[in-house]
Amino acid sequence: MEMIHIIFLVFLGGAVLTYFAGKISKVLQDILFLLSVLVPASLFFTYVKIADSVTLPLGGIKLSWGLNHFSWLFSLIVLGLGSMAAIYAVGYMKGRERKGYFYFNFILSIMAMMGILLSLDLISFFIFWEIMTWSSYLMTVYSGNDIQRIGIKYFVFSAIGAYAMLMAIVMVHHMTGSFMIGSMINFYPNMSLSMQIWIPVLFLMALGVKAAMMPLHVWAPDAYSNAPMAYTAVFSGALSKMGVYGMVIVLVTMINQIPQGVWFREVIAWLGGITAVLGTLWAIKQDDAKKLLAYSSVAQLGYIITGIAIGTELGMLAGLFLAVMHALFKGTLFMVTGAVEKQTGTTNFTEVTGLIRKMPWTFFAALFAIIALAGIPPLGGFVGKWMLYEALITSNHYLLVIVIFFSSTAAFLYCYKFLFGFFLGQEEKEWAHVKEAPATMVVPMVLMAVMMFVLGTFPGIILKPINSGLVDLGYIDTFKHLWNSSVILNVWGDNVILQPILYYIIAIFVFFVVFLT
Amino acid sequence: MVGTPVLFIAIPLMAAFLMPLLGMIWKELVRIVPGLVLTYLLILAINLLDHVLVHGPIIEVIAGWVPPIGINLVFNAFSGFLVTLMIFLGLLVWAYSYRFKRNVDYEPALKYFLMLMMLITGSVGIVLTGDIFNMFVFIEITSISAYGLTAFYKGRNSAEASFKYVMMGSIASTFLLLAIMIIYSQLGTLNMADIARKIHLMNPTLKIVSYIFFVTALGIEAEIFPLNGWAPDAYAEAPGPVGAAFAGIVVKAAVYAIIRYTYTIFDLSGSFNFLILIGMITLIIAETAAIRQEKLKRMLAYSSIGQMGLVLVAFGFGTKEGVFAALFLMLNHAITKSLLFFSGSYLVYNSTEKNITEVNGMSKYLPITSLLFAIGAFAIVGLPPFAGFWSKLSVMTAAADSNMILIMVLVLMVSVIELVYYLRVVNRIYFFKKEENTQPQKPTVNALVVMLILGAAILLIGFYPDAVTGILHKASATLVDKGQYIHNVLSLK
Amino acid sequence: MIYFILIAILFLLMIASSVYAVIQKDLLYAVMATGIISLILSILYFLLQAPDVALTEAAIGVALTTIIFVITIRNTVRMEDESDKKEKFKSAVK
Amino acid sequence: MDSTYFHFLDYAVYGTAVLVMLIGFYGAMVKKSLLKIVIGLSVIDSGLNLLIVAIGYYKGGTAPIFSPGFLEHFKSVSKMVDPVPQALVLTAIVIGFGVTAVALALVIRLYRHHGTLNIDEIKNLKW
Amino acid sequence: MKKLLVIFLLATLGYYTAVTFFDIGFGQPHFVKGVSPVKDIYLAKTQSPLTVSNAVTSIVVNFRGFDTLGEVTVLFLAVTVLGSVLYKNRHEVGKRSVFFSASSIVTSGSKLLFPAIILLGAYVFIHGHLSPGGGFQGGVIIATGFLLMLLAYENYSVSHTALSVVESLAGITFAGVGLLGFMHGGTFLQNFLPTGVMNNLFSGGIIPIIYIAVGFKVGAELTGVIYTVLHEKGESNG
Repeated sequence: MEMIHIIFLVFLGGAVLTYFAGKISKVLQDILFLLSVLVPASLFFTYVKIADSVTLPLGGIKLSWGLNHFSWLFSLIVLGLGSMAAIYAVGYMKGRERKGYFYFNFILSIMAMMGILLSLDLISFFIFWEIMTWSSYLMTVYSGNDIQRIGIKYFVFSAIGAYAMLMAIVMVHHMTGSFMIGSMINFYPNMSLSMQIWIPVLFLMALGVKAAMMPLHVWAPDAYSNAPMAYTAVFSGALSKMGVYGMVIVLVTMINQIPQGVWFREVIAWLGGITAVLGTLWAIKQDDAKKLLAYSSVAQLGYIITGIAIGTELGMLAGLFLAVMHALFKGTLFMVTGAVEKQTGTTNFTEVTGLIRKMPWTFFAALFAIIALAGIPPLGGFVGKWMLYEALITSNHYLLVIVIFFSSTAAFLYCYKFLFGFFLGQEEKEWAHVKEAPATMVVPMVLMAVMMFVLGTFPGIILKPINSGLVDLGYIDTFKHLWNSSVILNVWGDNVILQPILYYIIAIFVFFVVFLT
Repeated sequence: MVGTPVLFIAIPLMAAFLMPLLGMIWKELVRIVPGLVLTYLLILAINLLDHVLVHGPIIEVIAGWVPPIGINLVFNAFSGFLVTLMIFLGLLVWAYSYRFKRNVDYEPALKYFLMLMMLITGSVGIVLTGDIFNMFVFIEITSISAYGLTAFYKGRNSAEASFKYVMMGSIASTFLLLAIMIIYSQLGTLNMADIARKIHLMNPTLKIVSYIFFVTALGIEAEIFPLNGWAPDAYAEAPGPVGAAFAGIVVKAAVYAIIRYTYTIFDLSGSFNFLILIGMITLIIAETAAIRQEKLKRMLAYSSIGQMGLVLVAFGFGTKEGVFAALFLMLNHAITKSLLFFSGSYLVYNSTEKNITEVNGMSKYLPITSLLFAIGAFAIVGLPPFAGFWSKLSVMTAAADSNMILIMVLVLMVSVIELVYYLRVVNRIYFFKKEENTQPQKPTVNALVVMLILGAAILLIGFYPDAVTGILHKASATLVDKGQYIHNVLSLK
Repeated sequence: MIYFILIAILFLLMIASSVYAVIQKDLLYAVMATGIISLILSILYFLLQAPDVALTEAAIGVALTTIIFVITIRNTVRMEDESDKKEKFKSAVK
Repeated sequence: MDSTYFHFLDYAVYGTAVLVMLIGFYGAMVKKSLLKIVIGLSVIDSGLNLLIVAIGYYKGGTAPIFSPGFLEHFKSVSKMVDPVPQALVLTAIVIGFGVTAVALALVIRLYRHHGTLNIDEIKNLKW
Repeated sequence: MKKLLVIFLLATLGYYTAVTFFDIGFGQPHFVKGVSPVKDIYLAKTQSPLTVSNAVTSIVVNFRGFDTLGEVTVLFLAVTVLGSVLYKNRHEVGKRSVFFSASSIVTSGSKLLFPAIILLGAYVFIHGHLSPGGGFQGGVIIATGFLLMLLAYENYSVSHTALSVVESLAGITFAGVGLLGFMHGGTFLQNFLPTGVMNNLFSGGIIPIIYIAVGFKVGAELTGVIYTVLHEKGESNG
C-alpha cells in the first residue's frame, strides 16, 4: 500500500465516517472532518515525493497516479486552500442543518481535485473530474431558492464538457490503445491533422467549463454565489484551477506542438481577455457581494487564461502566479463574505454598512485581499499583473494589453464597492449587535491575508515551484535568464531594497481608509 | 455438477401447480414458496455458471431427443449470465414485494406471486431455449403473466394499460408465428443451431421478411421505438416491484431474443446497422419523451426504453467489445433501474397520481430510500464512481473502436438530457419543501434490505468493476462465436 | 368440380363473415360471425388433412370462444358505441 | 380430387388466409369498441392458423395418423402431410384462446369502471 | 386519415406476406434443396420407438412435449390472470348472469347429456395417441359439458376448490412425469415406460399419461374460465 493510496483511502473513509458521525455527536463530526482534510494534507506534503507513482488495475485498465512538480504546485493550492477553508467551514457551518452532507461533499471535492492532479491516465482523470463535478454540484444546490435552474445549468454545462472530454479520451484510446496521458502526448505528433485539432478542442471544452472561459461561463456566477461560502472559497479558488491545470497541459503538450497552434492560442487568449472585461463589467453592476465576487472570479480567471494562452515563459509564469494569488485572495474574499453573512444574515451592500469596528479582523483580511485583487503593490496581485503586462507586451499583444488594462482599472470600482459597502460608511443601529466572527473563521482569513502579503513581498517563494513545474512540462529553466530581464522580479525577487518605501505607501493607504470611516 | 438447466423451468412450474394446494394448507406458504424456489434456482444458476465458465457450455436435451429433433436448452456463458442475473433480480423483486402494500389478502397474493414466478420462469425460458417455437411459448408465458401483473391493481387505469399491452402482445405473437413458419417452411427445422447452419441456403427475400417479422414481434416486447406504446403505461400502472421486474427481466429476455436472432441465427449483413438505427431512434425519442413526463414511473419507463435503445446500439457494433459493452449496460441497467423502481415506489407510495412533484422533500422522511434513489440516478446517468460509468465508458470505447463518431456524439448528447431529468427529481427529493398532501411511507424491512443490496451492488461494481468484467468478457466471447454454438448443439449424440 | 365450388363458397363465406364480424354494429352478430369463421376453418382443416387441429378448432373456436364472447357481451353492452364526438355534439345541439 | 381445384387452392388458401388476417388487423386497429378489437384479434388468429396449417399440406397427402393398415397400404410416410405445423397450430390455438380470455376479462373490468366500451371515452392514458 | 394510414400499412403487410407465402408454394414440397426436414425423422420415430399412431400426438406430447408443458402453463396462467383481473372482495360477488330461464326440457335434457359429454371428452383424451384428438380437445369437450350445466341450471355451481385441486394435481402429474423421466433416463420428459404395440390402447409409453393429465387440466382450467367470466355480472348503466 503506497502513500498515495492511503491518502485517497483516508479521504474516502473520512468522508463516509464524517457523514455518519453526525448521528452520534456534532463535535465528533467536526473533529473527524478536520482530521480527514488535514491528515491527508500533511501526509501528502511529508511523505509523497516528486516522481512517486502508483498503479491500480481496475476494470481491465491500469489506473496510475503519480506526482510531478507541476501537479505539486496545484496540490499546494488545493490542499492549502482546502485546509484553510476546512477550518473556516467548522465555524461557518455551526448551527446549520445538514452538516454531514456538507462535510461529505467537501472532502470528496478535495479528494477529487487531488485525484485529478495525481492522475497519470485519462480514465482516472475523468473519474475524478466527474466526482469533482457532482460533489461541487451537490454543494451548489445545498441551499437557495432557485436551485433547480442554477444546479441544472451548472451540471449540464459540466456534463457537456465532460462528455466532450470522454469522447476525446476514447478517441485517443482508439488511436493509441492506451489510456495513459503520457502515451497520448507522445502519439500526438503522429495524429492526423483533424485529430490534432479535435482532441485539444474537445479537451478544452471540458476544461473551459470549469475554468469559466467565456462562452462556457454561464453557470459560474450563479453556482459560485449559490454554494455555501465556505465551499465557494474552494470552488472558485481551487476547483476552477483544475480547468487551468488541464489547459496548461493541453496547451503546452499539444497545441504548442503544431503550427496551427498559434491560432488556437490567439483565440483562447482573446477569449480570456473578453472574459476578463465582461466579467469585470458585470461585477460592477452587482449589489450582492456573492454575485460580485462570482463575476469577479470569472474576470480573474480570464486573466489567468490569457496568461497561459500566450504561451511564452513569462506568460505562463504570470498566469500560474495569478492562479495561486487568485486562490488566496478570492478564497479570502469569499470567506469574508461568508463571515459577514453569518453575522448579519445578508450579503447585500445596500443593507449592510459600517462593520469595520464590529469585525476588525475580518476587515483586515478583506482589505488585504482587495488590495491584492486590485493589483496594488506590495501584495501579490500586483506582481502577477505586472508580469502579465510584460508578457503581453513582449509577445506583441498590444491590443490585449489595452483590454486587460481596462479591465483591471475597472476592477477598482467593484473593489471599492465591496470594501466600502460592507465595512466603511455609516454605522447603522440595525447592525449594532454584530460581533466579530468566531475564531475558527477569523484565523484562516487572517492567515491567508498574511500569506498574500508574504507572497507579494517575496514572490520568489512561489515562483520557484512554478518554475520547476514549467520545467517538468518542457519549458527551459526560466530561473536565470527570465528573471533578469523582468524589472520587477529583478528588484523584488532577489533583493528587497524598495520594501520600506512600499510599506510606507501601504500604511498611508490604510490610514486614509480608516480615516474615511 | 449440481443440476441441469431444465430445472430452471421444471421446478418453478411444479411449484406453480402446487401453490394452490399449498395455500390450502397454510396461507402464508404462497408467499414463502416462490422465495424458496427462486433461492434454490439462484444457487443452481451460480453453480452452473461456475461450471460453465470452466468446462464449457451445457446443452440439455428434452425427452431424450438430440437436436435438431427435440427441444434443447443451452446454458453457456452468455445465456447463463443472463439467467443468473434474471433470477437474482427475481429473488429481489420477490423479497421486496413480500409485504408490499399490506392490503393484499390471500387470493390476490396467491395470484400475484404465481404470476411473478411465471414471469421469471418465462423470461428464463426465453433465454435458455434453443428452439424458436419453444421461445414463442415462453414469450407467451411471460406476456400473459405480464398482462396479469399490469392489471393487478384495481385502479381504473391499470386495466386500460394492460389491455393496450394485450393488443400489442397479440400482434407480436402473430408476427412471431409468421416468421417461425416462414423459416420452418424453408428449412424444415425449428432448432436454432440447425437453422443457423442452414440459413445460407434460404432465399434472401424470405430471409429478410422473416427477420423483419422477428424484430417487429420481439421489438414489441423489447420496447423498441414505434412499438413501445404499451411500455410507459404498463410500467406506470403496474405495482412498483413489477416495474422493476419488467425493466430488469422481461425486457432483457426480449433483447436477448433479438440478439440471438441477429448474431446466431441470421447471417444478414445489414442487420447490425439496422440494430444501430432502431436503437438510436429509440434512444433519442425515449429520452426526449422522458424529460416531458410528469409522473415518476412513466419517466422511469421512458428512461428504461432509452437504455434498451442504447443496448441495441452497442450490440449493433457487432464487435466483441460492443457485445461486452452491451452486456455491461444490461447488467447495470437491471440493477440500477430496479433500484430506482423500488425506491421510487416508496417515494410516491401513498399518492394516487404518482406525480414527480410529490417526491418533494422526501429526504427528510425517507432518508435511506432517498439516498438510494439518488445513488441509482447518479449511476444510471453514468457518473463515476458508480456502476453506470464503466458501462458508459465501455460503450464509448467500443464505438470509438468501430469508428462511429456520430453515434458517440448523439449518445452523449442524449446522456445530457438524461442527466437533466434525473437531477430534477433528485433535486426535488432533497432540496424542495414537502407538499402538504403527501404522506411518506416507511419502507418495510425486507424492502429496505433489498434496496440496500442493490445499492451495494452499484457501489461494488463502481469501485471494483473487475468483479463482473471477467464473466462479461467470457459471455461476449461466447455470443460472438457462432460456429462454436452450432457445433456444441449439433454435435450431441 | 363440385369440390371446387364447395371450396370456393367456403372461402367466400369465410371472407364475408370476417368482414361482417368487423363491420357489424351489433356485437352479438359479430361474435356469431367469428363462430362461423371458426366453423369454416374447422371444415378446411379437415380438408387439409389436419383432423386434430379441426377437432381443436371446433371445440375451442366454435364453442368456447364464442360462448365467452357472448357472456362478455351479456355482461357489457350489445351494441357497438361508435358515436363520435361530432355526433354527440349534434345531438347536444338538437 | 382433380388438379384444377388444387391450382385454384394454390392461391385461394393463402389469399383467403392473408385477407382474413388483414381484415382482422383492420378491425383491431380502426374500430373504437373494445370488444370489436378483441374480435379483430381473434379473426387475425383464425387467418394465421389457416395459413400455418396450409403450409404443412401436401397434395394428395393423408392425415398424419398411422391407422391400422396404413403402412401396408402406402408403404412409406412420404404420402403424409407435414404434422409439425399441425402440432404448432394446436399449441397456437390454445394459447390464442388464453389470450382472448384475458383480453375479455380486461374488457369486462374496463366496462365495470367506465360503463362504456368506446375507446375514446376510456382514454385516461395517452395512447 | 388514420384509416388511410392503417390501410396503407396493411396493404404493405399483406403484400409482403402474400408474396412470401406464394414464394413458399402450396401443396408441394417447399423445403430448400439439400435440407432434411425434421418431420421425416418425426414420422419415422413415431412408428418405431414410440409406437404412437397419431403423429401429431407424438410431436405434441413427446418430441415437443416441452412446448405442451408451456402451453398448459399458459392456460393455467390465463385462469390465474382471469381470476386476478376479475377478482372481487367477498361482499362484491354478484349473481351469475342468467341467459334465459331454462325450460324443463332444457334442464332435464342437459342433465341427460352431461354424462355423455363428459364420457366423450374422456374418450377423446384417452385415445389421443390413437386417433385424432387428445388432451386439449377432450378437456375442451369436458368444459363444454360443464358450460351446458351452468347455463341450464341457475344454481348449479362448481366447487372452486375442487377445480383448483384437479388442476394442480394434473399439472403436477405432467411435470412429475417429466421429472421421473429425468431421473430415469437423464433427460426431462423422457419415456420410461414400455411402449407396447402400435394401435393398442396401452402403447406410446408416457404419452397417454401425459395426455390424460392434460385433459383433466385443460377441462378444469376452461371450466374455471367459464365459471369466472359467468360470475361477472356487470352493473350495466341501463
